[in-house]
Amino acid sequence: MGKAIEQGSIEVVIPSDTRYLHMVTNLTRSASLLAGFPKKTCEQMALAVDEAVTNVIRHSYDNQSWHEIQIGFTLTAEALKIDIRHGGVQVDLAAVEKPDLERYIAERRRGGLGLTLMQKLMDRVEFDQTNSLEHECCMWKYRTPHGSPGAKPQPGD
Amino acid sequence: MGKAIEQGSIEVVIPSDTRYLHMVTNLTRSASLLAGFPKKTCEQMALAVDEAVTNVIRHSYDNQSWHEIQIGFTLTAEALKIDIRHGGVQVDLAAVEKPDLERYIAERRRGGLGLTLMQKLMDRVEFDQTNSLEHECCMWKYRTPHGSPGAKPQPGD
Amino acid sequence: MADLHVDLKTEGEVILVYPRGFINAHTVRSFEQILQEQVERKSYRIVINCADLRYISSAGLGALMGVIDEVRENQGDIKLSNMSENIFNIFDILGFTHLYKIFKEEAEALGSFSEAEE
Amino acid sequence: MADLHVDLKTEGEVILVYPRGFINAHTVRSFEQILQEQVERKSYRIVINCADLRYISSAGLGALMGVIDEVRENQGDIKLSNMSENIFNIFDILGFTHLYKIFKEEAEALGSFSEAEE
Ligand SMILES: Nc1ncnc2c1ncn2[C@@H]1O[C@H](COP(=O)(O)OP(=O)(O)O)[C@@H](O)[C@H]1O
Ligand SMILES: Nc1ncnc2c1ncn2[C@@H]1O[C@H](COP(=O)(O)OP(=O)(O)O)[C@@H](O)[C@H]1O
Repeated sequence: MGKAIEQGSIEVVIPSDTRYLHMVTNLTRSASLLAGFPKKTCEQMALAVDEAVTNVIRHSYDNQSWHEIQIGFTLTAEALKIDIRHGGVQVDLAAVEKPDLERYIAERRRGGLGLTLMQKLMDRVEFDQTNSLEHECCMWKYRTPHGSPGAKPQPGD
Repeated sequence: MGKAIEQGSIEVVIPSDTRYLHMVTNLTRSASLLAGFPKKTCEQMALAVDEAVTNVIRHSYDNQSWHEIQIGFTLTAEALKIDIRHGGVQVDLAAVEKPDLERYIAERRRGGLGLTLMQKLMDRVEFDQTNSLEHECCMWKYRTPHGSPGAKPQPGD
Repeated sequence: MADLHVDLKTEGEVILVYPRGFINAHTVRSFEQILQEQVERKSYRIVINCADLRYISSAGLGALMGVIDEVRENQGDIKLSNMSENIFNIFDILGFTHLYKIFKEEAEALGSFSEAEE
Repeated sequence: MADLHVDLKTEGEVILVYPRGFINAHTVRSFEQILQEQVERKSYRIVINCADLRYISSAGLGALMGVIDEVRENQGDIKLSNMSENIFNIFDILGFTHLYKIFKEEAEALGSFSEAEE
């Protein structure tokens, strides 16, 4: 009962509307708790997914709320992989400045924090750079050494 | 912002494993809150979905946890429709005794409460009786007169 | 994890059961077990304090139904207390409020056992 | 609904802002507006008490960044207090703990304004 899930996958499809963000963060938190990650790590994953979905709504779909966003959670013995798929404009990483927090702070820029947060909160973040009709952002959190339940208990567990 | 969603749909796919039940009830609660139903009604829908999914795991899939269950939430101006789809054995309503709570209580039966609860908690519950490979349980909650936000405020809102 | 922990306390001849968390088809086993254990050790006076019970599905109600007959056949009872509105609503919808005595406070549920004795 | 309510209080020359609930891209507008309004009415001494702030995404941090320059150019500041561990972690991860003064208690944040005056 108290045992974490070792393998499994969940799929969700939501409209590209920021009103669903809270539901998605809750779902992500539940899914990662189920996977046995420490609470703090689960909070971080929930925020990373919020940022990724917000970016898809804002930038890929230009705030049009009638498109679809698919979110997949795949759990393996090694990691929880979260992929966010959409049919809009894919992020062009080459065009996005490399996140440089010191400069960010020095320049007091207003946006540009989302990608930085995703990269800091997750162990690995990748965008597909193909030209297919469906685009994908994949994020991974490894069970070890970053989030192994038991191995490295976090405060607030 | 505080405005409820009038139309939209969400799809979720989960393994047929009771470990996902809590996540599904949370998701249902979030989705129905988003739809603007009163809190009490949202609690009831969460429980109805729990019961429906539990039945699919237990009876349709005979407690085998490696199958898939799809849950769809479709919101229209009139109702929130929740459908639970699976590829297992469909409930044979003819074979199931009509829920008779008085007799139930008199006989102190142990099971048999799930379907009764679903029917009491939702406005309408239907099972497809076709022989297709995919089976479906559909449940509706109407916005009026049962759950219209504002029209009939419930205690605990 | 959305789990269930069940604590126990003895108060005279009465067993106090404190389910904390969520009872659904996944977590019900431990709740069921605790109830069965009381029956096995012939503790038929049971109060279930629901103050920290946040959720119950039909699986949990089935666990109660599974022992209530034996409990009552032995001059015992299962009484419930401290229910949240949500939990009470579920009992109410199923007519279980007629089947079980439900008290506002644990002390009242406890007291009802000694009254019955007199 | 998972929403945000922002309350305001005036304490001498300081505006106390109480965001209650969740700040994400959906709810951020009202938080942003309140901050903008303070700047427009030249209230540059702001304390944000985060006791009831349960969640903040980069949208909320962007709202802070949107006014901090004008606030500081006018000898004011935005100070934060009563952060939960989760909220603090997000500020910390982004290095925002160096950019904003964060206090444990509201009173300390308030006090820091009068000290600065002396
Ligand atoms: N899903 C996406 N699709 C297209 N472009 C994106 C996407 N995500 C991010 N971008 C681009 O990367 C930039 C930086 O993104 P981010 O760090 O999230 O900050 P912000 O969204 O606040 O500008 C965005 O301004 C946008 O140009
Ligand atoms: N999804 C389902 N697939 C097949 N049979 C079902 C399904 N749901 C319910 N049933 C049948 O209906 C009966 C009554 O169901 P229910 O009221 O949920 O009680 P319980 O599951 O506790 O027996 C079950 O025992 C089962 O035989």
